Amino acid sequence: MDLTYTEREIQFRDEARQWLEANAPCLPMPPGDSEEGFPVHRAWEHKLYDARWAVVSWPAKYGGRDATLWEWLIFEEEYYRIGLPQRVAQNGIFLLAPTLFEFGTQEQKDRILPRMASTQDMWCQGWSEPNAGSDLAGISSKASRDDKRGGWILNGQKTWTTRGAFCTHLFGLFRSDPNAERHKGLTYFLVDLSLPGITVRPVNKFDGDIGFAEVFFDDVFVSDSDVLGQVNKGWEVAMATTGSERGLSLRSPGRFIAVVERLIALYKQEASNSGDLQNASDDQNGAVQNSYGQNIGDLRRQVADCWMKAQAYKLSTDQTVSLIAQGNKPGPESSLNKIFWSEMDIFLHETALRILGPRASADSEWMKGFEFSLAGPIYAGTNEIQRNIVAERLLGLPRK
Amino acid sequence: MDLTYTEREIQFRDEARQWLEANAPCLPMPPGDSEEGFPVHRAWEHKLYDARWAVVSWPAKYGGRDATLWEWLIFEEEYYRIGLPQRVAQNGIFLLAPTLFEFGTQEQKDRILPRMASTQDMWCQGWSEPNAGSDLAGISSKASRDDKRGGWILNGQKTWTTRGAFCTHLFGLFRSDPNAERHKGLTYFLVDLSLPGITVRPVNKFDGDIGFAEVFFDDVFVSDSDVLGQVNKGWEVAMATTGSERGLSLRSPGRFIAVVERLIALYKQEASNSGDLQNASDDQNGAVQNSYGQNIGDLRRQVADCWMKAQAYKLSTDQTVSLIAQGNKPGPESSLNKIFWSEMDIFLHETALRILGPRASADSEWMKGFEFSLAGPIYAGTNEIQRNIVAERLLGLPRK
Amino acid sequence: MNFLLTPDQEILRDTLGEVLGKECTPDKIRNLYESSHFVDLELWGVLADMGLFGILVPEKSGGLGLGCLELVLIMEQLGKFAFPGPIVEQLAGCIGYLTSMAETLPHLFGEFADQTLQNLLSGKMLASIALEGSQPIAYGGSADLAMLVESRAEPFLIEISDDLQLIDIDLVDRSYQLSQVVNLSAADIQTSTRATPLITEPYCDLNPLDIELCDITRRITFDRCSLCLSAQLLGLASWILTSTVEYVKVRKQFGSPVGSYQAIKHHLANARLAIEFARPPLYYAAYNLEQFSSNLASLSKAGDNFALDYSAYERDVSFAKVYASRAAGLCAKLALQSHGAIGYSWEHDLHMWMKRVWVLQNQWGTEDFHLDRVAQQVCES
Amino acid sequence: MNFLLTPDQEILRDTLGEVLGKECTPDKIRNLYESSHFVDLELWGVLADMGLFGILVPEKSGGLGLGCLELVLIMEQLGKFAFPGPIVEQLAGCIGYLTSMAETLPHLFGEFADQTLQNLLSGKMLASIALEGSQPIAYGGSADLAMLVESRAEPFLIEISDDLQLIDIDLVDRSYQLSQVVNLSAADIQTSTRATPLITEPYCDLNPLDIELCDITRRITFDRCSLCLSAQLLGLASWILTSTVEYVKVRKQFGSPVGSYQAIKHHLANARLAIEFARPPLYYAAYNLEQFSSNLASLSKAGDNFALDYSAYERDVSFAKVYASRAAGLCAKLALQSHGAIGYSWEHDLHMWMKRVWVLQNQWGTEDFHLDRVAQQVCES
Repeated sequence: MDLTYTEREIQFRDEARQWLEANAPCLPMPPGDSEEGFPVHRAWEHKLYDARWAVVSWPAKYGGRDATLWEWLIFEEEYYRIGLPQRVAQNGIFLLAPTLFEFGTQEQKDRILPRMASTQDMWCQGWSEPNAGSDLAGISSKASRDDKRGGWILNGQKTWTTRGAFCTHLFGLFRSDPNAERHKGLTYFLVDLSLPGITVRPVNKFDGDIGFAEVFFDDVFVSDSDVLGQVNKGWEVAMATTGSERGLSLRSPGRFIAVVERLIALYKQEASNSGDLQNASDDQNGAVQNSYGQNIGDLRRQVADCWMKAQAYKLSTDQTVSLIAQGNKPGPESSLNKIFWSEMDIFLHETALRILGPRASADSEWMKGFEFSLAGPIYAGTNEIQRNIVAERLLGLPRK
Repeated sequence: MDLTYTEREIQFRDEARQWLEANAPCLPMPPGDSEEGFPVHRAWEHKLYDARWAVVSWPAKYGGRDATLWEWLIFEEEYYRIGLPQRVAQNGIFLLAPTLFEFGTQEQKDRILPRMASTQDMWCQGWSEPNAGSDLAGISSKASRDDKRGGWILNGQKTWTTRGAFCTHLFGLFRSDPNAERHKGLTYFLVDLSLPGITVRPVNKFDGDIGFAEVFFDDVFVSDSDVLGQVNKGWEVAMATTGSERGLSLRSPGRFIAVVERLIALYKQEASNSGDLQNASDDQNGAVQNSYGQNIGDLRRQVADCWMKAQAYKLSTDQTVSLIAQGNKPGPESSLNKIFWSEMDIFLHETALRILGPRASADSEWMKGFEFSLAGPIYAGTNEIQRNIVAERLLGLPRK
Repeated sequence: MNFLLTPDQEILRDTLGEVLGKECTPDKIRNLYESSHFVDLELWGVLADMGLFGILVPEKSGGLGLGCLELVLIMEQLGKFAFPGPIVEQLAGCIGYLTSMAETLPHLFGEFADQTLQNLLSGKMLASIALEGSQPIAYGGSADLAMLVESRAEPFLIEISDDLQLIDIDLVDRSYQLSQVVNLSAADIQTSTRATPLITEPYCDLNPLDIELCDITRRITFDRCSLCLSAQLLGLASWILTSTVEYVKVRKQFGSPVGSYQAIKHHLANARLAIEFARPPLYYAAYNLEQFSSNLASLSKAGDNFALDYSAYERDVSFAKVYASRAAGLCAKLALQSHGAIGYSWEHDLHMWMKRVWVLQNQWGTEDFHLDRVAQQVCES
Repeated sequence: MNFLLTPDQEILRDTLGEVLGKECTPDKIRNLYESSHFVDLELWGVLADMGLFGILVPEKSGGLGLGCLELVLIMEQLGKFAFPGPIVEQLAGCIGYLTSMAETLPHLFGEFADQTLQNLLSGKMLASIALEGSQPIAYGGSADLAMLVESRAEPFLIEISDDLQLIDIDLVDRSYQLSQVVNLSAADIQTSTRATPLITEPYCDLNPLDIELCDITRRITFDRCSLCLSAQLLGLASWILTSTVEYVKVRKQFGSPVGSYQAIKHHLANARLAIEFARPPLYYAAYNLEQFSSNLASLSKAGDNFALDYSAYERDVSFAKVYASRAAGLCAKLALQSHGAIGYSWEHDLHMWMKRVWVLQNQWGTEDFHLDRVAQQVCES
């Protein structure tokens, strides 16, 4: 065990911090899931690319810096520390890219990765279908072989495609062997959304922003060069991707540490306001009330809990990264991670709303964050499914 | 709605309170689940009987006062208010008796009830078996017909029989039709534990007291007059009993209200001790610490939660009793009750232990209460089963 | 003792439920979400036609002559259908306050107050109420009138007109309106020409008993409104649970209805548990508050220390709000989880009910405010 | 950065685990439950033979020369097997304190202290420690010696003999001993002939830096012991979870293993979650505490404000204790529920592990004490 950063890592952090502080856009940015916000985010992420901060862990030839996982974590910490939002390119750079690196042909990598890193192509994920949510193996969208043209004809419907209304490309699973069942006979396709036969219908999230799309495929032709991995082995390829989604890459600790820092600042501000304003109204137990008649001090332990959660998540991630750095692959342990961060995220925002008191009902950044957090236990495999995975694969309990 | 007590009820309360205060035994009594404690409790409950307080809601001819359900609740409130413990006769008077009143012959009632009320006979419950816990229909103890002698031969084993080591009689289910499955073909028997062929093995609870027994039946003859209800209809008869167990009778609100009163007193005492002793050590947030360095004031809201839980349980019971008084029968709603009181009981004791700080580890009354409370979500149908019942029978969700 | 509703109370509740089931459809709420309005005047008229605005008003004054328990019953129904507009503020707030004043302090209740009461009863005027001038007013921007009933001060009626600058706070629930008065201080309001006192004598001239009674009438008004919020929250919770149960019966994953999985079963069993144990405290508090407030005039004559007694009623009101607020919050969370992605979409109705919960949880006292009122009574008295 | 254990650390941990698996069987704990003893001297000897009492002691002084992280690793194993006796107090408390004093304040560390250290290292003497004279001493009634290290006072070594009246507190865990000194006040102890100072100069003659160093050495001792408790709690938790998993795989109800039902699966998944997220904070705090304490001598020379810096280490120790305590408490509760009635019986081993959890949760600072230390750092600094 060695919990110190190297000189190189410290330098990397300094460089990242300086660049980000000098170049960050006006904050808060408009929501990345909205028609007016998406291009703003895309432009900002393009700026990141220009300075080689977009995909630090990628090889230099694709626009990265060959950064280690530790450096990536450091970058994420610095990125979120100054209040920057989640990346609109994340489904491409964090979900598709690792899969491409593992399963893609050289031609695919060369063609796709640089355009992805530079935000020229924006990728969305085509997993869910109306009857395949947590039960991903229930996919019924079809890919039929077209030998003449050397490719496949896609038909069917994808849904809950995050930012699908604004993206240019989609990666997803289609049933290529109609006789195979469940996990078998699926193929992983890379699809340009401007192809003939594709209809994208924007779907609003409950906060009103166009967060999703339904994507309809009506005899869409894709060539063999857009198959990722082997035909009929899409499940295995996809699992590598959902592994990264559930594990490390979507939710670096830096994001939650930044939320907790803001939360602590909010608490301190409220507590000191109460102290200033209401010295006279201290009740007999010495409790300090804020101007809404709540004993703000009673939230002290809950704020400490928030700090501990974020810290525990960071330390657990450090442990995981150490294992990966040694060559281990993330396994079903990533389900523990998914449960932890998603429930922590809700807890952090609930705590903030409690501190805000009656102002919590406003459509504030904290409320938006709370609404967003509620999706955490649902997407990328519901937490009910994740707990099944923990019980069955980590603890060895019998399947029903 | 009318939330006032009648003159008669107020008088009844006064009378009960005066008698109890004048006649209560030394408190705390030794545990009723121990060899030395059981006779002490039995003697006390006999004294209750002599003054006609043992079974207030029964008809006068069996030793009761024909009290209404409201009066019974009032009696329970007064009983627990002064710190008296749960009744060692409870499985007889609260579980078997209601079933006898509903299904027993006149001869059975006349023979059994007065001796039960007077503690001459002490009844225990023979439901569980080694392979039939929450799955009560898995019972395999057998009853074989003996036409010659006009009765049945019992064989098998019962387990987790509360206070079985000290009781004189057992009521329980045996499989009388070997070809019937699950809920069918069971018969409800009333068994004198001194009959030849019965072996009672005491089983210690984890607190060291002999709380349970295993009861072995080896060709035990019982006569037809000891069958309660119809042959092969034992399940229906038993369900009436477990209905009362889960519902109202075992857990009157008075018991929890008394616990909360003691809890609030404990909190106030600790808070005022801290205030007296440690005025100087108040930290900058105005928090009051007790002598163990804990901010005792931070438990204020939790104590309020305890009070609310007990109060909610009381009010919910009042609602249920009103329905019963109108002629309704308790239904699957009693599962809600079971979940609520059992989880409340744990919460109350956990709160007390938190207030006690390091002293919580002592084998105190609060710790004993905590240990006892942990059994609540297990017995009389685990809370997992109860939640299934709520989901399936109250909400109408599909069985798997 | 009898904790059951009377047949009349059940009929009142069920009749309203039937009317709302037909009239107050989710589309009506969705319309408000997608427009700049916050009040649906047709729906408002439906309630007025049923005479429900007069629920607390004696029959002799043109009302239904019912009490706080009936009020709570109808609020539960209104909550269930996410009924929009300042119904709590108009019925329990303004009309409730004026009715209490008329009963408790008839000698201070003059013609102007009576005229105001009549205007509000008809439902033709929309009114809101604030107990602190510095706080935002529910539906202030949609109301014609607002009452300002501050502690230890004259109660005022304020006409809301264009030159009174009200700014709406952007809320997560777009069918609910909270308006902040920006161009006037509380003191200004009281000296404004738009503001008329609701009592016939200056506050500074009142005798100590009348001051006490004014104060307690104000506290009762707060608590009555809090109970209405609790009732609405329980109504919302029960709609949410019912519609979730329907969904999980139908939605299949892994070959079985989602609702056949034990995890979902237990989520929804917990939701039901929270609702069932929140309702008795609500009815209990409403029943007792009615007893207290209707006896207030005679109590005050008998010289009882009613202000001290009242803190136990406050505690019970707060208890009801805490439990209703928690039950509704829990139902919202578990319902969303049980719905999966569909509940997260704008097109599905669930979010409108959830957001109403998130707003009502913080109106008329947050959960923590009420929890602290309970804690103070339980731990310190 | 590397958060992984070294191969040596893993070997140390696993070797001890194998030994304990053979030697420290549940029957040994059950024997203590059913006797009037609290220490199994044979087991005690096993640890001594492995040289583990010297884990914190430099090799040149006859120890293993390891640090706090290794200490925590062996404590986790000892916890897993519910190892009885004052191991924390002897290893981390007395020996740890003396070793720190020898390193940090060598000029105050005389022959008597050194002799004491040697006696304790061999394991032939059983020792406990108290940081406040008024508090009960773990295993005081079974120990030969006790150290009293009060704040701003001389540290003492006390011989425990018959005329020192110690009364055992009845604990829920009958294999654990807490003894209260009843016939002497703290002041009496210090003037008693049985008590010998552990430093070579009177406390009142020390210079300010030495006083600071004495104080921080005491704080480090407290925190090292707290970490040992956290480690034991995690060890207990993992034994409890493992044995529960084995049980629910086998036990059938309604025709299927209990462990195949989703409710039980989710209970045990939650238990695993709590354990997994409690372990990194423990190792992190132990690693950092070792860094701090081993640098203390040089820090103090450099004139750093080490006492101020130290509060962040305290916070991390408390964080580890809160998480370990919660994880163990949760595992105990869910394990009992998953076992059903069998777990509630004396004959089954589970209760001994549960009760050890309930005692250790409150030793070396309750959960609330530690939570407040975190809160103070997080919310007030």
